[in-house]
Amino acid sequence: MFKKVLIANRGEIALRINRACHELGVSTVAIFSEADRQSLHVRHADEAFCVGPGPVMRSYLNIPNIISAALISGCDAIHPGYGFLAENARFAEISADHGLTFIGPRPAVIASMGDKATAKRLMAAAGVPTTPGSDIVASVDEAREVAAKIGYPVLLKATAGGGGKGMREVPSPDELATAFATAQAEAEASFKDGRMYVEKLIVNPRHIEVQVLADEHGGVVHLGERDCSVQKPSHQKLIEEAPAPELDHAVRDRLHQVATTATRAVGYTNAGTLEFLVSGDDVFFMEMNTRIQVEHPVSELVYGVDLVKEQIRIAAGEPLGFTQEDLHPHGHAIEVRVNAEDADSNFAPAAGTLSSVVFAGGPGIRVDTHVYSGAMVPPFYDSMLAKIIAVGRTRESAILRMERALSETRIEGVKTTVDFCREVLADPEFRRGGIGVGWLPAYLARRTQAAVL
Amino acid sequence: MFKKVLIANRGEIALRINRACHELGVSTVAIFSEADRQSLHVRHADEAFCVGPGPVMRSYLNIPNIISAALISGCDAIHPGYGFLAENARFAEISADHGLTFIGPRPAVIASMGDKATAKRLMAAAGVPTTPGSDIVASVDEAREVAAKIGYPVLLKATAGGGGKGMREVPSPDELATAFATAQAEAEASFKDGRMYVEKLIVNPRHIEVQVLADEHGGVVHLGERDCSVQKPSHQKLIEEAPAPELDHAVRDRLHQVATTATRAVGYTNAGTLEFLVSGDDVFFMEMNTRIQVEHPVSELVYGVDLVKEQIRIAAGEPLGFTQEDLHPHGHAIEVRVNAEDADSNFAPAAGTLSSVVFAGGPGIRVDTHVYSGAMVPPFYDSMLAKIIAVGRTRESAILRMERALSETRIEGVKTTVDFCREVLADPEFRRGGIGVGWLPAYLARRTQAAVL
Amino acid sequence: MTEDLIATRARALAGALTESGFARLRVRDGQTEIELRRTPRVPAAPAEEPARAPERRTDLIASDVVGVVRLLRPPVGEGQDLDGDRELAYVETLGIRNPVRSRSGGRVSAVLVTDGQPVEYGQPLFAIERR
Amino acid sequence: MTEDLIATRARALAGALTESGFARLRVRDGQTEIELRRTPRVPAAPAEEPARAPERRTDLIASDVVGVVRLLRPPVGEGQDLDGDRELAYVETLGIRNPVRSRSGGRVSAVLVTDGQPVEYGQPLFAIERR
Repeated sequence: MFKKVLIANRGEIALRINRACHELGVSTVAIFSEADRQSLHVRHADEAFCVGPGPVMRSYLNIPNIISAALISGCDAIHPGYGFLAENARFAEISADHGLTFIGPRPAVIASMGDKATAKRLMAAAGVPTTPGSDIVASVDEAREVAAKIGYPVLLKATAGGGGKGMREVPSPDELATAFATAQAEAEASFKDGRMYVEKLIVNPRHIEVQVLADEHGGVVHLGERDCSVQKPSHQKLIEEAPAPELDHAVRDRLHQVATTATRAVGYTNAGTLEFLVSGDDVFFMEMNTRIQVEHPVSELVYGVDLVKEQIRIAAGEPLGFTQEDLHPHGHAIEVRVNAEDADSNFAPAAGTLSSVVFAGGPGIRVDTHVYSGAMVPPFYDSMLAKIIAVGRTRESAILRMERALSETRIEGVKTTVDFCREVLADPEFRRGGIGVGWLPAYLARRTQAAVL
Repeated sequence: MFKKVLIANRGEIALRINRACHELGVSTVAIFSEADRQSLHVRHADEAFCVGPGPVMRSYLNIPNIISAALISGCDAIHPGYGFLAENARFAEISADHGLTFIGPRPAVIASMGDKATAKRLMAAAGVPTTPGSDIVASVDEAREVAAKIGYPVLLKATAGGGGKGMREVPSPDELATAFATAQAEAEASFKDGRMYVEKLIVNPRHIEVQVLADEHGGVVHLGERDCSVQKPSHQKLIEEAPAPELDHAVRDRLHQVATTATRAVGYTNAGTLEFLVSGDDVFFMEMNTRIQVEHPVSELVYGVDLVKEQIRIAAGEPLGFTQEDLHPHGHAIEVRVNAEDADSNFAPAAGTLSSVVFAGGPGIRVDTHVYSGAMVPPFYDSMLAKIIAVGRTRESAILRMERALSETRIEGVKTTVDFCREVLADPEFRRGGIGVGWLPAYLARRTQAAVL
Repeated sequence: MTEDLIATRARALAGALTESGFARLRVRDGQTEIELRRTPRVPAAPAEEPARAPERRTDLIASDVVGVVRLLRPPVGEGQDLDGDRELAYVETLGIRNPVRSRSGGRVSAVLVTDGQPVEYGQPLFAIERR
Repeated sequence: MTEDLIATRARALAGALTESGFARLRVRDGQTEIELRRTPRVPAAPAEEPARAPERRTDLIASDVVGVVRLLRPPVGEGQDLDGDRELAYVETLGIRNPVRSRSGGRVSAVLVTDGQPVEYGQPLFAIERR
């Protein structure tokens, strides 16, 4: 096992990793920007280094300062968390070059999964169902041919894309040229890579993802699926749950089986997530995230496995302590993201001082947060303040528990998503379960209209 | 199910009951003293009534005001929590007389279990092993005869006693007369009942208790045992865990079997706890608590059952939703009581304003508390600020998790037991497990000596 | 000093000040000075007109039980003059009548409850202006 | 106002005050007045002698990388006079030497690090008293 791990992140996930390390008896080194000096992730780590000023380019993305901090403090491994450098193959390589174990998959795997067209080709080759479409198209004309073949509506995607950037929905041939030009320009600006591909647009699918763990000795297991279909118009997830409600058993089993097969096929190691679009009985591979995810706790609560500890054990070369047969899901878990955002104005992020913070507690409630009464919310970073996770024997009992927990949560000083999420949880359609990714945007549109009238 | 429940308590347990009610869709009415106006249990309830000034006799023990609040607000049931009126048979009767369901066993059962000599006689009759000794002794001479028969050391106990009051250890015949006189005087002063009985003193036993649930249709189950041997010299519990470590399987099974048999024999209903003294393979019934207990969460986490919800369902006449066969313990849970006390001066209680409160969170941690940054700790009540509960796959992982959680917990404004409990958790003897009730007092003595030298 | 240190201290001081009952509290050290002031509390004195407060001599007669208010027949009304300790109403708790008395004479400046209204402990029932 | 309301507001105000950089902030309403003052921060000025602070004209030269300090041979020492922008040391990060310069002239009033010492971003290395 490692002696000392540098946590190359901030906020709740830095704290989450710190907890896993301490419970494994591993010392920790935090990094922080000048804006995060007072943050809990700094307070709770064994050592901490300031690596730059508030803006991420100069601190949390400052590879030389981060690696230097790891070497100076005598770390033997780096945990990247999510976001920032988590899916940066070069950072993984540089870590290795300096004798630091990168807690994640091998750089080559990060790179191939990070390139969407390549990932899709590899997965298709492994027998994973993917959305009908093309590999890289050389020109708008080639894109037009492909679109005609698979039929409209289609989706134009930048192979380097992410977070909706470099992506365009094209309902009919007339819009193709403009869409292609703007998407490609966006991709070149954002990722310095304008290569585009075309795929069939699946209308209002469900976003269902499968959590996998793979050790370096051939051991591969899945920890079931998560339903992340409640997404903001920006495609950011807001509420996640496990298992996926109202999902046909055969589809569920296929997702699990496909995920483990694919994980083996691409020689994946450590924790990963395969994201799928599900439409009726059809399942299409979307992408594979080569890191721990924000919503990992819902799987932890249903399977009783500490995913971050497993990441660290796997990176340390240990074999998985369990097989698929040892894993049995119990109950239902749901997560709500408490963001410093104003749901009434397109989730505009807010910054400031949290004059008062009181979280819920009691049975079946887990809170992962880095904020406290008096904490500052800097303007430079992701607006998530906390994750509240509720577990119950059934989906209904988990939702009731979450409603109770949200009603107890009081955060003063900035607007948060707490009340909006209570509203969503109370919606009959959400309660029924099985909604698609188009549901929340439509809900918001209805809501705005209602407010206007 | 009930429409509205009055919660006749304060602090974390009032909040705990409020949570169970809301998760069952039942409205709640809080009561509070003038000293508790700002407490979370008031903020989170649907309605709240001030029932008196700070001192408990005039507020939380003020039966007319509490019943009146329940009637005025249209409640159909009362949950007494623990302490205060929880084991007051008369309060249970008065509630019934006013058409309010008392969430607990029948008044007659509360009364018979409340009288220790009676309880012991009933249990012995039901075949439960009890400490060798007498029923009520008429005089010091009769006490002397009994003591001679069972052999010294003996324990003198007031039948109405509790919390160590009216109790004396008698190592040899010479001390008997004085001990009898003082204990009896104490009992008369404290309980207006000087009746005494004698029993064999078990030296440094373990305190192990069994949680039971019994519905009103003959359904009885146990939820395993809890080890509560880490007790302050005042006999107050400080750290509890489930299951009991280093306990012989046969002894464990006997405890469970005896507990359910006894529960049936005395016609017990609702949630209850049978406390036993365990010495080697010997098991002796001590007393039965006819209420929910402070340490109930460790059983909840190991068995996945919400005990307070079950209390409410049972009182509403519902049958248990599960049998013994459906209940399977998973992992190990440990609870630490965070009290506003100074461990360095005999756990002297402290009051004041909590200038800053930051609790731990993350995987496997549950926090039950009514305090928050800026909350006042009134001088009138129990000094418990919070319960931190950690669950893990093994005892060791649960303890590591608890150590992590305590290291994250920061409470400023009053002294707390957090650091002292970290010290105890790190002790090799505690780590080994299976210590007796004499362990902590001896530990404290060694500690004070070390401090003096 | 960081803002949460300042606030933590201000909070502690505020507690101390309120408990002490003093009107003003100031702490200065190297980098920071914190000063808190409090004007004496006046029951029901509207914040806009604290000036008038000191002249007032109003007693609030509160309920010392939880129950239902029963006004007298005829009820004691606003503006009514009381010659000494008078019964004003009673609060019924579990069938027991708990009398509410004016304690001494004065003028009833406000009746704060209606007949049959549920009241909690310490809830003001009548305001009496003393002569 | 309850102490946690006061403290909550004092806390918010403290944040505002610190952010604003102003020295003094007072809020008064009906029952309460909250006043917060701040004397301008002076790097490394001991709290006992804030009076001396304003007269000082000291620049702190900080590291803008995370690395290991390498002093020059011979090292720049305390009391040494600098004629204009001079190299004072460098900080080594992953084998790269990042020079630390005095920016302009002055007197080295303090050397805050030793050779080979690890330093973080923004850590003061030298104090320079300007003429």
